[in-house]
Amino acid sequence: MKREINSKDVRNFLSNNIVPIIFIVLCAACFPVAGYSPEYLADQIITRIMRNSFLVLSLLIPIMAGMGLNFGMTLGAMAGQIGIIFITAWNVVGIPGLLLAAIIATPIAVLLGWFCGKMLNMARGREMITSYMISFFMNGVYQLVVLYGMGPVIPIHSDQVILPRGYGVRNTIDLLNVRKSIDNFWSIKLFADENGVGGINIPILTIILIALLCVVIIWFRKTKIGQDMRAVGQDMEVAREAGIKVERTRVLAIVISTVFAAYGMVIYLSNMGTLNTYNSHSQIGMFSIAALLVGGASVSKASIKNVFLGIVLFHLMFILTPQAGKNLIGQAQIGEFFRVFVSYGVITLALVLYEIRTRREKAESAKTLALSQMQEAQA
Amino acid sequence: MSSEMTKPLLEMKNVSKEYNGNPVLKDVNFTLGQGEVLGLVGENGAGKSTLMNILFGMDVIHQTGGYGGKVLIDGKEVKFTSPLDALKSGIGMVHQEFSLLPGFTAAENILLNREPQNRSVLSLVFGDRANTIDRKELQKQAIAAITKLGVELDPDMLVAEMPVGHKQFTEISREISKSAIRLLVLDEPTAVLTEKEAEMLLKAIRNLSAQGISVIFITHRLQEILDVCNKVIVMRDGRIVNELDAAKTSISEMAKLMVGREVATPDSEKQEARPISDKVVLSVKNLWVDMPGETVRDVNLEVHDGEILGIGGLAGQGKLGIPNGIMGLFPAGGKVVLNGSEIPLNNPRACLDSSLAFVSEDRRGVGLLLDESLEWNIAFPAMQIQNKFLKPYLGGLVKWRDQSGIKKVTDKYIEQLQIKCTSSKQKAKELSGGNQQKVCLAKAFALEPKLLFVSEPTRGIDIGAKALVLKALREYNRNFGVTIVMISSELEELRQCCDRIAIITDGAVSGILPASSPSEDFGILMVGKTAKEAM
Amino acid sequence: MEKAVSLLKSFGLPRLIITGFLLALFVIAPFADINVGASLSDVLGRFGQNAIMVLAMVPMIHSGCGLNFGLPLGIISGLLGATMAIETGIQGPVSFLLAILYSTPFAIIFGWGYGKLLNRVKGSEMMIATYVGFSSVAFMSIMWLILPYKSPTMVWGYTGQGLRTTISTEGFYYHVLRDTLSLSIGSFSISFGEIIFFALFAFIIWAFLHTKTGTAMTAVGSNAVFARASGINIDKQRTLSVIMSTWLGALGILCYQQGYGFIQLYQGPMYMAMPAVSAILIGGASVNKATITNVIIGTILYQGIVSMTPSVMNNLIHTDMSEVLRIIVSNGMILYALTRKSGASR
Amino acid sequence: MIKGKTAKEIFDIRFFVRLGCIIVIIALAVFLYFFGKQRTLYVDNWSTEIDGKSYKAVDWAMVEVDDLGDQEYSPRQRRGIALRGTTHTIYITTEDDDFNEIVLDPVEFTLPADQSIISLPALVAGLPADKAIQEFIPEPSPVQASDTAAEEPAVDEFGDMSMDF
Repeated sequence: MKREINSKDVRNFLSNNIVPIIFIVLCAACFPVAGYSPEYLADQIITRIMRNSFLVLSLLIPIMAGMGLNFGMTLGAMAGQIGIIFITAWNVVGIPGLLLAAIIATPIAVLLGWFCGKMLNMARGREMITSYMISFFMNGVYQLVVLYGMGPVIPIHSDQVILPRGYGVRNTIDLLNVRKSIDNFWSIKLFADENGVGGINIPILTIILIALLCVVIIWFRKTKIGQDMRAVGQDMEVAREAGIKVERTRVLAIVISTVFAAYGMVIYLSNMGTLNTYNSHSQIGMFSIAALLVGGASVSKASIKNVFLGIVLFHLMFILTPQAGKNLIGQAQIGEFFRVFVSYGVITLALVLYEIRTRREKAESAKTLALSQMQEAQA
Repeated sequence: MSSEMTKPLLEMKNVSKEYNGNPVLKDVNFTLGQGEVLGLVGENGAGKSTLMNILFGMDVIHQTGGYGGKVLIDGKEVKFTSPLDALKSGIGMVHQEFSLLPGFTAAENILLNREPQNRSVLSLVFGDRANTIDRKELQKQAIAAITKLGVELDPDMLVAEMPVGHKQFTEISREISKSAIRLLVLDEPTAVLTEKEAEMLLKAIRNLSAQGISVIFITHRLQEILDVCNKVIVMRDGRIVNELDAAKTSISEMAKLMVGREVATPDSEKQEARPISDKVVLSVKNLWVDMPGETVRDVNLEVHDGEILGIGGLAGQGKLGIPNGIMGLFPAGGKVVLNGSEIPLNNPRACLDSSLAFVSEDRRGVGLLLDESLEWNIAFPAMQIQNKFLKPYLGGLVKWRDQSGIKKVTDKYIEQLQIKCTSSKQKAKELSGGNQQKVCLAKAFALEPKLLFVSEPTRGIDIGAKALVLKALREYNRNFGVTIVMISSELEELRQCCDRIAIITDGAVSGILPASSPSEDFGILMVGKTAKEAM
Repeated sequence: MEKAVSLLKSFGLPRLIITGFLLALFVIAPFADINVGASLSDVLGRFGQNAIMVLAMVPMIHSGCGLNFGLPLGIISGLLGATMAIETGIQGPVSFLLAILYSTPFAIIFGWGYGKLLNRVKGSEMMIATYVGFSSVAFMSIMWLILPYKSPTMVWGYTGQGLRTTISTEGFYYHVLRDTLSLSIGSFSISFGEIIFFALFAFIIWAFLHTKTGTAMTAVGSNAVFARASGINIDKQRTLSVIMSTWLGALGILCYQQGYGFIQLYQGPMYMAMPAVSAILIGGASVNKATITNVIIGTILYQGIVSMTPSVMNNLIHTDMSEVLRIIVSNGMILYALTRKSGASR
Repeated sequence: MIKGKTAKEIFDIRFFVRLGCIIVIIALAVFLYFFGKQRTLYVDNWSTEIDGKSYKAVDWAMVEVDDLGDQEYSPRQRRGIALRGTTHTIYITTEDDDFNEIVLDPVEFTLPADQSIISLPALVAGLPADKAIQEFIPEPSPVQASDTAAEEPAVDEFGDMSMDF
């Protein structure tokens, strides 16, 4: 009897954590093939945690409000990019530059998030596909603004930013002036040799920032609005009956997420050092969501733990697979395709598992009824 | 209890209400003193919920032209415009359906959207919702409410993990925790509870009453009324038929008052007792159905050839679950035998293949293709099940819909059932409720079934259409010898139409009587086992 | 008059705007030194190339599976058929038939699996379909690299392994349909081959929807509970519709390749569902209702805008904003359909 | 007025706090703009003519702007220095004809434009900073046609699959 329960527990644990488990196995298999040193990997992973965790954290709040994975975080990324474009054009550098970029991005992100939230309220029950389409639609608007509006309509005249033809932003912008300015502001090097080569860089300020956001999210869960969001996420009708303003709460969840995503994008870009004006944002949503899901989150439940576990696992895969592919088959491209496949596959798997699980829970009540009848028959 | 000379807490004077000219409440008068427990009994549609809607100032009432008469609280007339208004005067209600969040604890649910907050500086910028929730205070207030109710309830338990009874207690505690609650309306709070839980609840009601909180207790379990109430109001057809002292009445008296009406049915419509064949067409054994809100637990039933069998009972007791379960629309188990051969459950196709048909109570959800034409609606099942209305082309290689055949049959039923429509091409969603119901019937008739389930055929349609629908059913039964099982909440309707009537209580058959039996007998069956004991 | 108003209403404001815009483009075109005849033939050519992929939306919409964002799966079946046909080395129009033949079993198998999956996730088909499409494209990207193709027309020259990103259909089935029964008057030319090919399949779908099974499929999409209560096996109908959509997707891409002249592998099919989805929506379909007329009108309007705006804009203001406008219009259209209240809960 | 609200309800303490916050943030943004803005100062040691008076290039000079490190200048040398903020100090050490080192008084100056040029000879000659410093207008370099074509961004609807993250 006892063993039975145990095996059931194990099965439950496996089926609830199938995605992270697959990833751990995958990374463990790729690690020896890729042949990277643990030190190199650790350094890379830390860099990437610093780069991405803000973005991934921004996804938590809409999940809390029951709106699923916010594919519309791309909108926040766009806002962040616009902020970065401005400060590069004005040549405002370093941490003040990034701060200014964040300040510029905020109202844009609020506006975009508000639009997205309103739209999602009109498409209840299919928020995810709608937020996904919003990100495509807004991508068009973003390109219109950046490619044709910047220069003649929005006064930006920096040669560094604007194309030689006089309007439109360049394809890639070098962010030398703000590159790693947060990371390098205060960082510690571990395990480096005497010459300061190799080793692991620990950027203290970035860590503080990310820790701060985690604290904000934890605090947020404890506020009235956080409680309202959890309520709305569970049952909109009950929440409405209790007098919670459901629509407003949902819009707020998206706005907050979009604003955080904008800040996340500013941090991400400063870490990357280059801005791909027309590409950087478009895949950010997909990768962030994949990373979160890899960490064991689902459409309706996600925690800070999932974020960090997810980033670590996802990026291990990201770094390892091209090299493993190269060493194994002689083509790095296979590894690259593989990681694209895995990113998409993970989202598909997580979505399907979530749907099936919800369905199974619904079917449970019939089972209990049949059971009670059987017991009655026996009695 | 409240023999002081103070003004009664609640008084209703000549309250009346009409919906589109149909009176649903007539001249209702009663008073309720502080700390009194008032039992409110009556069949479905007797006007109980309308009365409560008026008390709470629900939107339905305002939107349909308000009400007549006066509602007085502490002797002063009030007109609430919303339940929030009522709440301010200390009146709260616990509804039959739980309004709880499964992922929250009891405490969180009790104080939902009224959580005590720690003021934070940030609220100056981000508004009040940036205040953090004071968990300790929340816990304290929740426990206070639970203690006031006098039940055992763990404030930290998640609602999802609670037994039903605790959910009910959580609901009630929520109402109590609202400040200055003086009158609590409980709508069938014990319907979903086990006996033990129900006892606890009754104890809690006495507790509240002792603390000076008045309670209006709506229930179908009459024994509970005797146990806990000071007085009882019996409603029927929108009137208070009698106000009884709970100490001096009995279950059978209440049951009689509830259903016993002198309806002057025209002779032509009256069902004369006719001989019914002994041949059993359909037998149902140990049927259970998982239909939310209409759970069937253990039904055993035999339907005789050529009869109209009525299935009645109060809402939520499971009568609707029976046809839905047999026809495979909800998960079901048990044994169903039609003409000697067993019908597999959970398989709508098999039922239809063996010449069963079903007119669902959920016209818009199950009964109709709202976006399609009447032709489609009427011909569709017959086409799919019996390959009717198909025309072979290319030497039988492909079979297309036979548009002219479909039109012919649709027109036939439009005429026969007097369906009001512009043409057979009109979309089903554009018809009125009564005509939609006729389309549903036509759909079933087109299948030419041997046995027809009709669920709530007259729900939500006007009187004229009602009579027509019932007449059509009766004629169908007489002229084609089709056995009909008719499920309805309206006992009178069943008595007009049926040969025998089965009453469902608590997911099981509590008795089957000939339609000519006096209505009190049905009333007693409806209120369940406790009634049987009382007899 | 009233009828006209209701007709206009049913046509819908966005469609009206798009039609008006397209008409305006054609009116302006002569003033911008654009040959209207050539533009028209361009639009018709694109119509012939793309219409079947738009048609592939119809069965799934009818059975209530929503918009087929998983079209890439069908396209992949088509690509497998195409590459296998070229691998045989048989040239000329026969290769087109071969490609159709080879892709059919793949389409049926993929469609069947895809349908089974969608049956388990009722209610969020569209999101999952999107990602099924993406994952399958990414998976096939790996496969294109390692599948043992040999034909020198397709394999990378220098490594001798892995398929090229684009493969020319020249010599195989390039313009097999385009050049049959084509008619040209001055600068205007029209290919009846493509149009007849599309008409054939449109007719088959139309005819299918008139059969018993087709009727059942429509009923499933219109009200699944009703269909179930009428004894229809919903899952079976849905799976069938998904297989049909997938197969039409395969046909659609083959038809596209014969006109376009290239087979695009790897990430090529990734986003091919979007234009098809927005085309049928522009044509007046909703998330759960679509007709052949929607397909025809939608494809003409969508392709008209795609081909006309760049030339007109370039000639008029010397700025090519057309691609950006296309993105906004086509995705905006999908967004509009998703946020409409009437569009059921799928 | 917003309906149902009196002026008192609208202009409560929260309103002012919010207004204050917005003002502070805008002020911060403005401050950051000026504080963080990077401008280029070209320190120029060419012979030049200012206000009709000509100055000859200095033979040797050691120049430090703020605390960015010493730089040595020979005649006809020009170096760009990236500076943050607007007010800066320049320290110049030079030598006279007899190779005696002369340490000039630190000169404080404000940058007039994003790109400015300061003339070393003029400063050494004692001209006040605001005269010695001018906006720098670079000669427009001809745009190469091939360059433009390469820079033309291709609109990509969905982004690059294989980008890093």
